[in-house]
Amino acid sequence: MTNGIMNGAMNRRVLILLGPVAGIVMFLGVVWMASVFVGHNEYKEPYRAPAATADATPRAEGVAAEKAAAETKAKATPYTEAEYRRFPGVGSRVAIWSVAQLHLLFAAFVLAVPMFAFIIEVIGYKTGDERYDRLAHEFTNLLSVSFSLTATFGAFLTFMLIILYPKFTNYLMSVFSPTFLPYVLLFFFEAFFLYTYYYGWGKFHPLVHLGLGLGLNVVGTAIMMIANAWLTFMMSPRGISDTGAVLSVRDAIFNYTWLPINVHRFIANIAFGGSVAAAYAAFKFLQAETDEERAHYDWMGYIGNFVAISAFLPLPFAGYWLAKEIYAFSQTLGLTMMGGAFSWLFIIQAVLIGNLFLAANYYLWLGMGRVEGVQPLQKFIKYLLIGITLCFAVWATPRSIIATVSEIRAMGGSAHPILGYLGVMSAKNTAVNILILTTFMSFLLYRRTGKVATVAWAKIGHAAQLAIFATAAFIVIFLGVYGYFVEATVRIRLSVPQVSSVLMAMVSITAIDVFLFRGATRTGEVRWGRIPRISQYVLIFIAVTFTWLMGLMGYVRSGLRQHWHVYGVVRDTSPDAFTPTLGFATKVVSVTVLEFFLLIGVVFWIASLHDRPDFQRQAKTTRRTGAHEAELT
Amino acid sequence: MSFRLSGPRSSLSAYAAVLIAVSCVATTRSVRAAGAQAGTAAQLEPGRVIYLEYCAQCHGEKGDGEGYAASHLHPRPRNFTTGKFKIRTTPNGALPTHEDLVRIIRRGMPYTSMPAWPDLSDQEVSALANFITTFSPDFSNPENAPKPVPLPSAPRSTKESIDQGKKLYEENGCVKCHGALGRGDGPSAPTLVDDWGNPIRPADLTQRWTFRGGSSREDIFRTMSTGLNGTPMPSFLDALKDEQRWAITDFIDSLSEPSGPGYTNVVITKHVDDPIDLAKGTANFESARVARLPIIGQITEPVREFHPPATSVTVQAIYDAESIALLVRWHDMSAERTGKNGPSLPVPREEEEEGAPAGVQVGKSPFGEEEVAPTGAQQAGKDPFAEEAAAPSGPASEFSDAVAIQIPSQVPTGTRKPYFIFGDAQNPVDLWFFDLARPAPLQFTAKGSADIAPNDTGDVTGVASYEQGEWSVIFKRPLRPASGAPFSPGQFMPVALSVWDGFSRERGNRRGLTVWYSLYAEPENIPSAVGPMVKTALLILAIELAIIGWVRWRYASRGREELGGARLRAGGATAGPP
Amino acid sequence: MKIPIVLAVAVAFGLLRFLRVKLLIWAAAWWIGIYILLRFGFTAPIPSSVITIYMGIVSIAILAYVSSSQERRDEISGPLIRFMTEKRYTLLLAVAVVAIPALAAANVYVRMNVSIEPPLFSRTVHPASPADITVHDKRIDLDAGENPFRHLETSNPQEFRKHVENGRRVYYQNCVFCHGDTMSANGMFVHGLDPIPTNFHDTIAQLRETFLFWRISKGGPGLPDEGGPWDTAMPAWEKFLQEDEMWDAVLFLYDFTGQRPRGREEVATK
Amino acid sequence: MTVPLIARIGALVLATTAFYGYVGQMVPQKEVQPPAEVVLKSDLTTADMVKVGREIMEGKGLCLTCHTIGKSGALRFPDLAGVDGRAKSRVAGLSDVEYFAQSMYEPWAFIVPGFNPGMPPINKPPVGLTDQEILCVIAYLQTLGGTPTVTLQTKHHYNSGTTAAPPSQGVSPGGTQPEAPLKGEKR
Repeated sequence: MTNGIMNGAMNRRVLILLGPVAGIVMFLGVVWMASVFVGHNEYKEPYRAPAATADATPRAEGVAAEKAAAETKAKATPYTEAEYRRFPGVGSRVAIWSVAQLHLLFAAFVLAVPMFAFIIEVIGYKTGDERYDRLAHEFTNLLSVSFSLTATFGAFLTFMLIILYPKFTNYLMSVFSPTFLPYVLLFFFEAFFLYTYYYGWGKFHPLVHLGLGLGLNVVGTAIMMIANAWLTFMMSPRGISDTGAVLSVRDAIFNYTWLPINVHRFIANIAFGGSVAAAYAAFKFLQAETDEERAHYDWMGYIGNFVAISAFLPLPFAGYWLAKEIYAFSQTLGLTMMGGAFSWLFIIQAVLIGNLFLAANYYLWLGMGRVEGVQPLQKFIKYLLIGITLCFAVWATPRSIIATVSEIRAMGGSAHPILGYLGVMSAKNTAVNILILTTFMSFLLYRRTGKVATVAWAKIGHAAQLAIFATAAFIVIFLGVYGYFVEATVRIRLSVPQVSSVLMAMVSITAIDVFLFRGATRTGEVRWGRIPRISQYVLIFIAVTFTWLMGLMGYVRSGLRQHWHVYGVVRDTSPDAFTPTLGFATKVVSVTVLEFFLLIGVVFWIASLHDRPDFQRQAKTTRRTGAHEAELT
Repeated sequence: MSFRLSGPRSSLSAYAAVLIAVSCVATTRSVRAAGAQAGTAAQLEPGRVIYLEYCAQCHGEKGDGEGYAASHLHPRPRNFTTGKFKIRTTPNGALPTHEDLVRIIRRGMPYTSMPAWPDLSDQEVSALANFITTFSPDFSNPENAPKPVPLPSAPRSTKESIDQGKKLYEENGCVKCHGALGRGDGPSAPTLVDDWGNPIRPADLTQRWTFRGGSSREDIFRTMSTGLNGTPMPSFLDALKDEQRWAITDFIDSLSEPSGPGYTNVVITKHVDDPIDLAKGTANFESARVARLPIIGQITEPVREFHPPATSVTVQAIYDAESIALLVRWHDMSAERTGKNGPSLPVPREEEEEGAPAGVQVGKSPFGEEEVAPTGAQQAGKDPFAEEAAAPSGPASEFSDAVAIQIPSQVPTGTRKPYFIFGDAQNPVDLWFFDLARPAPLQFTAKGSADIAPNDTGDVTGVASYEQGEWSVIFKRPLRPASGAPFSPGQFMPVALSVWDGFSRERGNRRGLTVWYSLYAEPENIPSAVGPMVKTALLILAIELAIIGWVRWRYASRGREELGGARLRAGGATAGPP
Repeated sequence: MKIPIVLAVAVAFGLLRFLRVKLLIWAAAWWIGIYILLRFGFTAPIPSSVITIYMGIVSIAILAYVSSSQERRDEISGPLIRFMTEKRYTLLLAVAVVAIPALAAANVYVRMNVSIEPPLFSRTVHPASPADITVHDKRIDLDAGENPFRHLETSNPQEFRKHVENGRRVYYQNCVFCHGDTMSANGMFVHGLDPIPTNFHDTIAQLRETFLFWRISKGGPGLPDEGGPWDTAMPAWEKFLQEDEMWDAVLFLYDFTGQRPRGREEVATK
Repeated sequence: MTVPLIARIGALVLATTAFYGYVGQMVPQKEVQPPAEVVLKSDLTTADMVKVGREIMEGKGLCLTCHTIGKSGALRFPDLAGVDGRAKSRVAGLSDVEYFAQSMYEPWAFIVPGFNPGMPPINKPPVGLTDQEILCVIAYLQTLGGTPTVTLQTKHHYNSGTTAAPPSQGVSPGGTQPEAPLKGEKR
């Protein structure tokens, strides 16, 4: 019977029947999912919150009298300063958390974009290539709206702090009182530079304009460094007495983690800004209607992603430095981070970073499609992928494994004889170094698609490159294995030769490459825009992952303080003083990231209201490239 | 073994194969029997080396069963000089074949101190089997060359054969020793002694996994056919026909849980709506799951017990609004309801440490356990240890049976539990002790074996009954007593048990016990799986339909020829040069 | 590693390459192959939580590979689309549409009905020993100490054999019931012990004799706090044995298993 | 396009964040509460103090974050197993109680040879134990290798009100500045 229906001409009718059913079911499913999600997100009242006391209902005749009594009492009550106030619904912690995170994300974007806009403009000025100048201008296009959003969220955050944590905010302001006026002043300069830089595009002498860009960057970085002083002070206070009295504002600013946080944020901002700009380009690519547009935005996405990944590669090392300073400030804090409540957070981080590397490589592989004659290189993808997968797996191997009783019994103890070796620092350091090396190789492979080296020593050159790569990989792995046989103090130091061999390899291979492909014959042209559409979704994915990673790292940095406002000095006595579960934290981060992308969508939209980019008028001069739509995504 | 391989589906060819195999075994054996004894010292040397390395500590360097450990072992290690071997394929009283020896070395004897030796190579085991035969002069006599009895392959076990087996079991006197339900509690069971006068117990047929010769149907059939040399277990080779022996085998096979002992590590306590009523006895526990826990000997504190008669207990637990109740059951050859027992009573020290001298006189166990009660002819063994008042008159025992449940006095917070043998100084345990000669249980608090004090608040009540070789003891206590650890739903509480068998003169430290297991109070309401299942299925279905609908919507109308063809490649391929 | 399984999977992968199968089958086969390798290929099985992580990574990687070029994407999506749109597959499709949610529901059921397992406490296999212990009122330095009879091995082998033999007696009168005749934790009471006793073949070569002496004399009750679990049945033998007997037993353990104790100089000292 | 671009991108962003949120649910979930304020009764016996001291060391005192009890090999901080035996003779002129008190109130006053300074003063935040709590910790430390003798009434240099400097021997980097131990930890 079913056969009859299926095979008959009723197929269409069945489909029509199934459609509404599927629709209803899907709607119900979505409602259910949403309710589950919201239900799980319900803010958990911490146990120290005072239980509401339910008194007996006052008798009717007594109500008026009681009300009057309450009024007189209220009149007689002297004013006391509130220590904490509750934010309705989600509670103060989550409110502050998400507002601060949003402020931070926009600020990161606003700080990063001028940086590479400036650099790209410099390149454009030096090479005289118009394309770079236009690209820089388009990056800047995103700035003004983001800037005002950053300022709005900054004000929002300030008010929230004053409302919800009045006492603590007051304390922080008293400690840092000399820094606030310069901060506001710098904001003026920032606005000045930003608007002159943006609106003055093409209206000044290029060098003057570049000077404005430099000023914008310097002022922006200074703003960030001042704000960093406040928050690093909360984590690693200095320059105050045990009771919190200020001894030296200078020390309070130059505390243990201030400099590493500056550097870490500086690099991370570039990576983040690059990825968001790439996502913007991807969005425009997908919207594009002409080949010219596609070519342009493909190129823009590529540059943005290139900036992001290049900045991302040194980030782990900046992170090590920060962690080292945290340990130096307080062992307790360091151990809480790596061994205590937050140790599992780094497994989540491993998943994120593994995804980032994989996606970045994947984008490069897809990018080979831009060039004709790539088939010979396609076969390497498999091996690169295997390398990345293995490193990813090693990095995501938890140190303390979750297992059931029977599994542990089968394993013969809670430490697995093989996995136990993969969960420790030696293995993870090795994995991340190999990941970086592999990504670099992917990039190199991408670079040489469609090119054939013609220099006389081509063979030797290739062999040398391969040899350097193999040597670096060998050194990294050898030191990783060697780490198991030496004491911890020696082991920590091993990461330095590992990193330096990777860096050496990258530099020397690039150097060879430059000479190797000097005057190379091209077997296929690079056709910007001729890339599968799916690659643009990968760029968006990378941006989301970066954002989420920043959210997570923001959580660990501030969550580390646990029940302290200022670590070891000002104690958090609010009901929010507990450290929430990682599951709850990741939910908050997810929601914040969604909010950010909603808002950044608005930014993109506003940016698109602007006239069509200038290059439209000069399109005739550019080489016509492009691709038809790929239907499959 | 060839006959083990043939399954119930065996046909003529299998039969033939068995016959050939058996005859082969017989011929090779006879050849070897003649050859082995003539073997030179050099040929026997490898076996001797292995024997001294692995076997001599129990079986003795001279093969007389008097190694270092012998005094602690029960059943005693085989004395190879007598030429008596329990597990054979040869007639009762005859010597075993070489293969019999090899098999028993390889497989060991379950629930005794004879382990399996899976790691020795075939040559090593064979050499060992050859060497063992040098201890007894019987092997060198060619007339004794063993001739295996025919052991036909197994017919299919049916309900009829089991019923027939049950009848034969009752008719042929099995009941006398093994008991009506096969629990090893027959009327003559307490009087049994082996050929050396040591008391011996009939097998508990409901625990197939403890059979010394193996637990398969073929093993049972072989034991039925050839008997166990040196024990009261006779051979039924001549008395019963093959089919009849197979029928009894099927019956015995049906007595045990088919899946084996199924030891667990958690006792799940079910919530019951009706109040627990001790008068209802075991009927209270119908809904509760049965947890079987292995019993091991208390082999640490003096006086030690190396072979407790009970090999396992089963526990069921329930709780109602106010109380928790545990039902403990175990098999006991005979109920000792007179005399006295207690967790801290001094124990007669009648063995031990230095290893009993060889040639122990009949009537007194060299290692103290399995002492036959005064009903038998072994009065000699009784009095020297009785510092208590003499037992009541009649067929009374001096030591009563007893059982104890042990839980920590406080719910453990961290990972630290009290030491499993009656706790330790820092971490006391509560004992719910039931001397089965008394009507009700008592409570003790113990801080180690040497520090046990009565602490009876009257909280713990209980009833006990003995039926057909099985004790059923119920303990009941409030969930949240005035003193002692409370039970709460959803929590795990460590629990351990001890069982004393008065017949074996167990008391105080000499007992069988378990290590810590967990008692889990299952919450009253367990969420149903139906809701989540339906939700998941619907969600997946929705996603599926969405994908299929989308794919069809996109591709179905465009004609088949395009599918997977040019249309799909549209992406990059069509983007040619301008 | 379980060599046969690893080999079988490797052969299967080789076969895949040799047969030049379709990409869809190739991807599925690799996924399954890696799963089998992770799940069954190790002698000490990997916990399912870790397998989930690994398989997630493998899934992403395979997805990335099959979609990394237009040809591969077509090759993999073509059959799937045909399966979903062509009429001759409709019945199969209907079956799949019903079967997959049913499987998912069954999975939910199985997950909700996992057997209850008691909480597990992490176990330190060889907890660090204290610097010294007191046995029978005698202080024994575990860091610098040595087995008082070990030196006889070279100076007086006959006497040494006597001590080993005495250790053999001690072992078979006290330890064999749990640790077993072959010292591989196969004693007659092993089925009733949790955690199972130490297998002396495994790790004693990494340990010093004083460490074994500490474990024997102080047993489970003498474990340091991080050295759980506390269910261990190992008694503190100092209550029942003489010091010499314990040292002899240690000698015998090494002698029987053919291992050498770790020397003092090999232990990292601060 | 068949599905609006915005919807596609939205779905991608949603799916990605949901995936990471899901990963976050898969790891062990543990909520860390701030240490509860314990009110010590004034009539605690020494045995009770040992128990309390042990709890403090595991919990509020954060001692076991760095120190180990019964561990050898490469250590970051001194192991505490059998510490009482060493405490009695570690610094000449200090009893074990005084030595323990000094190492908690002024941890930089004496550094065990072979280790780096790194311990914060325990009577000050972030740990901030009270004098009574520190006595309990001392009681527990005494059980490691000795027998506890202190009571809540025990007086030592730091709670007796005397102001004379403790006999400080061995390494003393930083004198009395509170941030000295923090500095000293940098390596």
